[in-house]
Amino acid sequence: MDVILQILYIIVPAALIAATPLMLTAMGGLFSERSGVVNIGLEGLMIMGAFGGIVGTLMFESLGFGNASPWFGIMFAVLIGAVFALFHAVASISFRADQIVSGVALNFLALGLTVFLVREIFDRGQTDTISARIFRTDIPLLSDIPVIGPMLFSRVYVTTYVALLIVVIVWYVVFKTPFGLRLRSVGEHPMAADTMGIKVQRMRYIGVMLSGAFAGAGGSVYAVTIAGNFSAGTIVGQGFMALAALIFGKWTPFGAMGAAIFFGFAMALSTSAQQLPGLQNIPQVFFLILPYVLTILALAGFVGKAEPPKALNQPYTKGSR
Amino acid sequence: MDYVIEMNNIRKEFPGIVANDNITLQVKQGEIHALLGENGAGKSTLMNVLFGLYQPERGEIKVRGEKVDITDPNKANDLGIGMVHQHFMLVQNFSVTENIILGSEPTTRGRIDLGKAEKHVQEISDRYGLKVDPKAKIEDISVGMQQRAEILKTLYRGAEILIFDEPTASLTPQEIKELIQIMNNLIDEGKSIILITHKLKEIMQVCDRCTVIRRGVGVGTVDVEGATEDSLAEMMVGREVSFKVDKKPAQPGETVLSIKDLTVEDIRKVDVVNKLSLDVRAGEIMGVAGVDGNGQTELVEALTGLRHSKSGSVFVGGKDISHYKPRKVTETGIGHIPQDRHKHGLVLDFTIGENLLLQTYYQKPFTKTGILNYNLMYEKAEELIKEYDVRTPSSKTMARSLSGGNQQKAIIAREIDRSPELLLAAQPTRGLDVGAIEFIHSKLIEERDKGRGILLVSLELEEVLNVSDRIAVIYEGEIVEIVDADKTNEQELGLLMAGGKKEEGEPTS
Amino acid sequence: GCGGNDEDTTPVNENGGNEGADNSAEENNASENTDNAEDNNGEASGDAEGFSSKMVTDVGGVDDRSFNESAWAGLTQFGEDYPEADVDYVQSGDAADYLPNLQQLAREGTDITFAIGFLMADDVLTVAEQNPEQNFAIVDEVVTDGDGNPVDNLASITFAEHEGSFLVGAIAAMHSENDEVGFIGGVESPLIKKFENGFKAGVKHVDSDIEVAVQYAQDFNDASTGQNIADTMYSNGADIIYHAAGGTGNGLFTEAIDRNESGEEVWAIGVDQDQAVTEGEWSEGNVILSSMVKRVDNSVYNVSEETLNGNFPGGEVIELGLEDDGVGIAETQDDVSQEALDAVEEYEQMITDGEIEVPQTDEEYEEFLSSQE
Amino acid sequence: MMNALKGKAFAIIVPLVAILFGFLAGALIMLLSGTNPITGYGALISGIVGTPYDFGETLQRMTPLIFSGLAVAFAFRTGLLNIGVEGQLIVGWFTSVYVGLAIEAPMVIHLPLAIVAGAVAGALWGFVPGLLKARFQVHEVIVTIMMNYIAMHVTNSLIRTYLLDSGQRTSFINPTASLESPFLSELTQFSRLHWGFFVAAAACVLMWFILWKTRKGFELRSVGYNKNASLYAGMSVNSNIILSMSVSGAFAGAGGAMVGLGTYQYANILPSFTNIGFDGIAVALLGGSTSVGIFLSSFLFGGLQQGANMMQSQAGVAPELVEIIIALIIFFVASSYVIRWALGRLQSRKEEK
Ligand SMILES: Nc1ncnc2c1ncn2[C@@H]1O[C@H](COP(=O)(O)OP(=O)(O)OP(=O)(O)O)[C@@H](O)[C@H]1O
Ligand SMILES: Nc1ncnc2c1ncn2[C@@H]1O[C@H](COP(=O)(O)OP(=O)(O)OP(=O)(O)O)[C@@H](O)[C@H]1O
Ligand SMILES: [Mg+2]
Ligand SMILES: [Mg+2]
Repeated sequence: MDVILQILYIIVPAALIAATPLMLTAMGGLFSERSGVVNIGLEGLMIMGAFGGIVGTLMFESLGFGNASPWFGIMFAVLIGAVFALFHAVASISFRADQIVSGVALNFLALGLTVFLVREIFDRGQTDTISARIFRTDIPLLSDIPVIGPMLFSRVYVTTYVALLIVVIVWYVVFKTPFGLRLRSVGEHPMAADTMGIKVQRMRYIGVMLSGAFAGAGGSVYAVTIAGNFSAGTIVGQGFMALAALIFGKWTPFGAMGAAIFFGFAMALSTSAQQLPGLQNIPQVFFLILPYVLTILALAGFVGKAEPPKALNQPYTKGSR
Repeated sequence: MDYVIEMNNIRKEFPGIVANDNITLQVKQGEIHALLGENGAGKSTLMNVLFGLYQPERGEIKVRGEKVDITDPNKANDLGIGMVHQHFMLVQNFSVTENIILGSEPTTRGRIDLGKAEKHVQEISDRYGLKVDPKAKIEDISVGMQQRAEILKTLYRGAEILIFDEPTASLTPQEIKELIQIMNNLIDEGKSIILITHKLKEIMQVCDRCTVIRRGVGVGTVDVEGATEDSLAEMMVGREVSFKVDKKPAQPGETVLSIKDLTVEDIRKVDVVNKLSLDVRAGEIMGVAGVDGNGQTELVEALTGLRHSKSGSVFVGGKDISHYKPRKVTETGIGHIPQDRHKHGLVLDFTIGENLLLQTYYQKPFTKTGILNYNLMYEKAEELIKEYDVRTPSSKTMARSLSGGNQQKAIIAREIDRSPELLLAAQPTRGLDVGAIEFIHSKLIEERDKGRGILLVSLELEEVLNVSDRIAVIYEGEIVEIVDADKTNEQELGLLMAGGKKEEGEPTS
Repeated sequence: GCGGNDEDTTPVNENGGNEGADNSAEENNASENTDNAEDNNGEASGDAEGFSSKMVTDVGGVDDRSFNESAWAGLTQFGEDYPEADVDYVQSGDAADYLPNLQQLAREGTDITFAIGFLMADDVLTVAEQNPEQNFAIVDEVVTDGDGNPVDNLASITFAEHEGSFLVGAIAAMHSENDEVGFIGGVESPLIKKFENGFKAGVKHVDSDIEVAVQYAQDFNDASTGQNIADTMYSNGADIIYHAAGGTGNGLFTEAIDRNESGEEVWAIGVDQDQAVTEGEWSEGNVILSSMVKRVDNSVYNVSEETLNGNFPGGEVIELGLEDDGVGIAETQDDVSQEALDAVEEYEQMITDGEIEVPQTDEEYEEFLSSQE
Repeated sequence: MMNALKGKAFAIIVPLVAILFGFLAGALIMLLSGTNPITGYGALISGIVGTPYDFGETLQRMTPLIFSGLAVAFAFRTGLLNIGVEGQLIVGWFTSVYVGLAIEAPMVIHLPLAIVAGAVAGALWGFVPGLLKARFQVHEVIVTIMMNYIAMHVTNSLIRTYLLDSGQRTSFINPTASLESPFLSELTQFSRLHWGFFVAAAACVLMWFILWKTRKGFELRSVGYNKNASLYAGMSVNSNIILSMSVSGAFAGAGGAMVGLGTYQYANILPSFTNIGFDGIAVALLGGSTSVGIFLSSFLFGGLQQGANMMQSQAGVAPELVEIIIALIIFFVASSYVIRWALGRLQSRKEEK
């Protein structure tokens, strides 16, 4: 029993840590896809975010912001992400580009551009390491609760809780406010929205830019909490995992959150389990593929069909049917 | 006389086509003004201009005598113009209320106040007699209720001038009757209505004046009082149109389709076809009349293998086909004109040629050892195009770019040409203009006379009455009565369709 | 630092785009002649005029804070000491670039081309065989021709990473309070195995009761997994973790910093370079106890110089160990106890003298353990 | 018809204009970062076609890109987004090399067998997401992403445990399974150009043939456009989905075989993805999912990647710039609507005069 608890005390916080960037990014994907724009460019947006997060943090550090620097860095990344997402928005909304193509291009562009800029700024392939960081903390009072305290509230990053809070806010905004209703209507039936006086293109721009902002947050949180610096290898695949979480979660905030935590849990389990007595003789490859196999099994077993927004991947032209 | 709406010399072009050319439309306060024209004449376009969805290239619009520039639907809303579109503009997975309030949501502290909105919707709906369930999801309600939700959308925004673009095309007779009542209520409340419809009878019944357009050009405006259906039709088409379908009496032969105790579930696992039995004989047209939602769709889908039947049997040519897959069904000699031509009937991004062979491409001589001979395919397609008068630039034109009527003709060409013993026609003329309808009806009768059995499922009583030889009335998934077409009338059918009980507004859902 | 794209240190080929083509045409003629690599070696003889020494980097680039950077530092130094010599590098975008990049340098007529990283083993052999009149050297791998014979115009430079790792292992063992330490590897391979086995041997040599947790991330670029592994190891009681995992190691530092910030005392040990200079800083110090450095720079410098002087070690395998200062403990050792430093000195001597045979492979490690008892 | 003609001409002009814009944007970036674009592009071009060697390498790089592009396009035609080409390519690479190593046979048998083995392995890797999509409606995007990771870890582990020779790789395949061509190699000054290039060209023809000449191709395209109508027309939507993913995977797997049997002659432990599969998405979409388009766009991709090295060494342009240019070209091609519109405007203005 104790052993199991001990394991959970390691795995649960690790799962939450790994899930945080995915969760945030998936929220971004949600805004974009709910407005009817496929966003396979989440990976690129996360790359921009990670870049912005580190560069921003370094910049604020040098301006003397001290330990607040990473927070400003994240905000900087949010901005960068939103601005960068404009590429996707202009191409796929105004220029009616195929949204998948445009997203793929975004990924290429982000990687090329960030590394290019890093070279220009730092004269090398990676940035300096940030020294002001966001650290793990014990949440006062809550961490003293037996069993769940050590599991959920000790040695966690505040960013995780911010992210969880954001999920709730996103849910509220998307399902309870006029903005959310309009956003969803644009993703389901843009023509109907248009006849109701809703500016379809503008809503989609907002959706895509929000996706950039959130993916920027996701990437930067990863960078400032875990990686500590930025290079071409900082974000590899997390954006795709976030996209998977969004679909896995059936395009709902809590669903995506659950899926992200599920991924995080599976990954934490796969790395931690190898340190457990009795499991050391199992070939490592089984642990390495565990998260991915679990996901597939979960999808095939009990999640099944996911209904995307109806107008997803369809450029809107006034008057077309 | 002051007009609420004046559209003067409107011109609207689309790439390669002039949809509206110098059209003038003047609507008086408090009237129901009909807008009439063939498919593609430019009616919807003109109304979309009025509603701010399109910007005209030329011409001016006056609302209540004042020149206005309607740049977007919001502007139209502000001017009190509301539009019920030809294709419903409803978000399927939103509730009725959510659809209605979209764009002008009542809020309390930033949050949508759904409770308040629902109450408001209920109020308006009570006031005009538009029965809806404000909490229901659009995807769960009948077409009639969707229509009413559409109207509520405009009223919620305080529209004074309402545009109805073919509102009756997919309504049942009962629903149409209700809609007409609603329109009269609206007029009594001092509103003005522009009504687009292909059904001349409706125009005669409710409209005050009628403006006719032909191929984008205004033909003129007449008072309905002095006009007849024939005169309107002639004005619209430019030639005389016959409405009465010419047909000799049927000479029925052997039974080609025999349905026995068929039970079918819908997606919600409710039995919507209930131990239904029906025979169709060669050389007759069996009409199926019924209010939408009484199992017609599921019946046809079960017959064609698109849906599993739960129990019972379907015999065609002595074989029980109730568990056949679609391919096997068609090979048994069944043609199927599907109800939804865009969903089932056509691959819109295929050429018209490819679509014309969608059921036979795999057979010889088109396919030999897995290789498909496209040349042969297009040769065959050209033949069909000629024979069935499908108006298309070429057989390699995308199906998407054809007009609805021509798309439908292509489907009919394909299905009839396979020479099936049995033809299942589900609402074959929905939304088509009189010319196209005339053509399709005559084709169906021609096939009957060649000795084929035809099952015609339609929501339009007039069609069922005119084309069928016998009529089976379906109610709650059962055939409640089979009557001879020439021995019945709309009143009797209407009663039967309501289950023999007194008429009710809403079919139970 | 040693800025990669710095204009001064990166002489751009001034003759423009055609040079490559001209050269290769000449070379093709030349290659019809018999093998004259030996003559070529003699030719430079001290005068650096016209001498060129260049390298092809791995995907990390010349600023990877690891062996590529180190190699480039050596080459830059060489360029400074012999200003007439032409030094340059080409960076590989991915594994598919190795061969073309090596080819390109060869066709430019480079006197000695360094292939940095064992991943280029096959490609450098191919190019060396195609260009017998030029010299090549590969770092981190022993390359022989198909029959296992040495190639005359190809030198292999390897390092005794196991020896250096042994020393940091000993330090870790002496510093561990919990008698438990850890090792995080990148992608498992014979090379990284040398780090692991050397480290474990060092630990066990000091105290065979100390546990060593070992885990490979199977990724050189996954800081998240690195952090997770470190987290688990520290939580399970390890208090010092050594890594040979590239970017994945960043996660180790993150975790170590974090734990120190929250009052726990844990340590990390860096690799390849003196990582404490760039990483590991926290509010009250640095979590990096020390690092196991690999002097790729020295080796590149030396081989360049030897080639310049006509002594290219063609066909030789140069294994740089403790004794050649090829590997060792980083300068940053402020937090290492004097006792441990003394012991390290002693072990260094014993290894140099052959008294301790540091294991490289798993089998050797097993043997080593049994011989300890 | 006038419009049809215009359509054909536009189909060629539009991508060209897009590419031009991409390069112009690249030139701008070079200027901003202080490099002469003419020098930069001069180096790029000489890096692609400057010498037979460069040209050979460009074609060599094209080879697997063609396959991954075909793989993406094939699935795309059936309405599926196969992000798993990367994984399918990896298993194809591994399997073909395994067959190349483990079997002794004359070349006429061995080489085709090894290629087919790679294709089959890729097909299997595509079959799984296809099956899950058809059977459980699981979104193929997620499954293929997951399958990529599984492919990499499993093949790495298999190599590490059973096939490791030196360093990170298996031993070299038997010459009877090799696509290596001393002839082509010598022709191009020892580039790694191998017979696989012609296999790739043949694969382009094969895809075209399947899609546009066979019954199955008709069905696959039909399912891609409209599942309901295909069902109505008696096609089996599910089996077509599975088939499409499998064929797509087979193309990818064969691409892996080209890498394993042609370029490297071995398989190695991959420290990260090869990116050939992901590039395939761009290649396919840039090529409009047509065979000819894919062939041309993979030349562009392969060329840019090859030329990037020369740009770096001769003009001092960071290799990342090439990535940026590629991205911009994709953007412009994707946004061809605007280009089309602008060209249309230009043309009609001319006609008015
Ligand atoms: N979005 C569009 N783009 C291009 N052309 C269009 C568009 N919408 C309509 N058209 C053209 O305008 C003409 C008029 O179309 P419209 O929809 O107004 O016809 P309609 O009179 O409403 O027909 P129906 O009776 O079938 O509703 C069509 O023939 C078509 O050629
Ligand atoms: N978005 C569009 N883009 C281009 N052409 C269009 C568009 N929409 C309609 N058309 C054109 O409109 C013409 C008629 O279309 P329309 O849909 O009005 O026909 P219809 O008979 O009214 O069909 P339906 O019954 O479905 O309304 C066709 O020739 C078609 O080319
Ligand atoms: Mg119409
Ligand atoms: Mg219309």
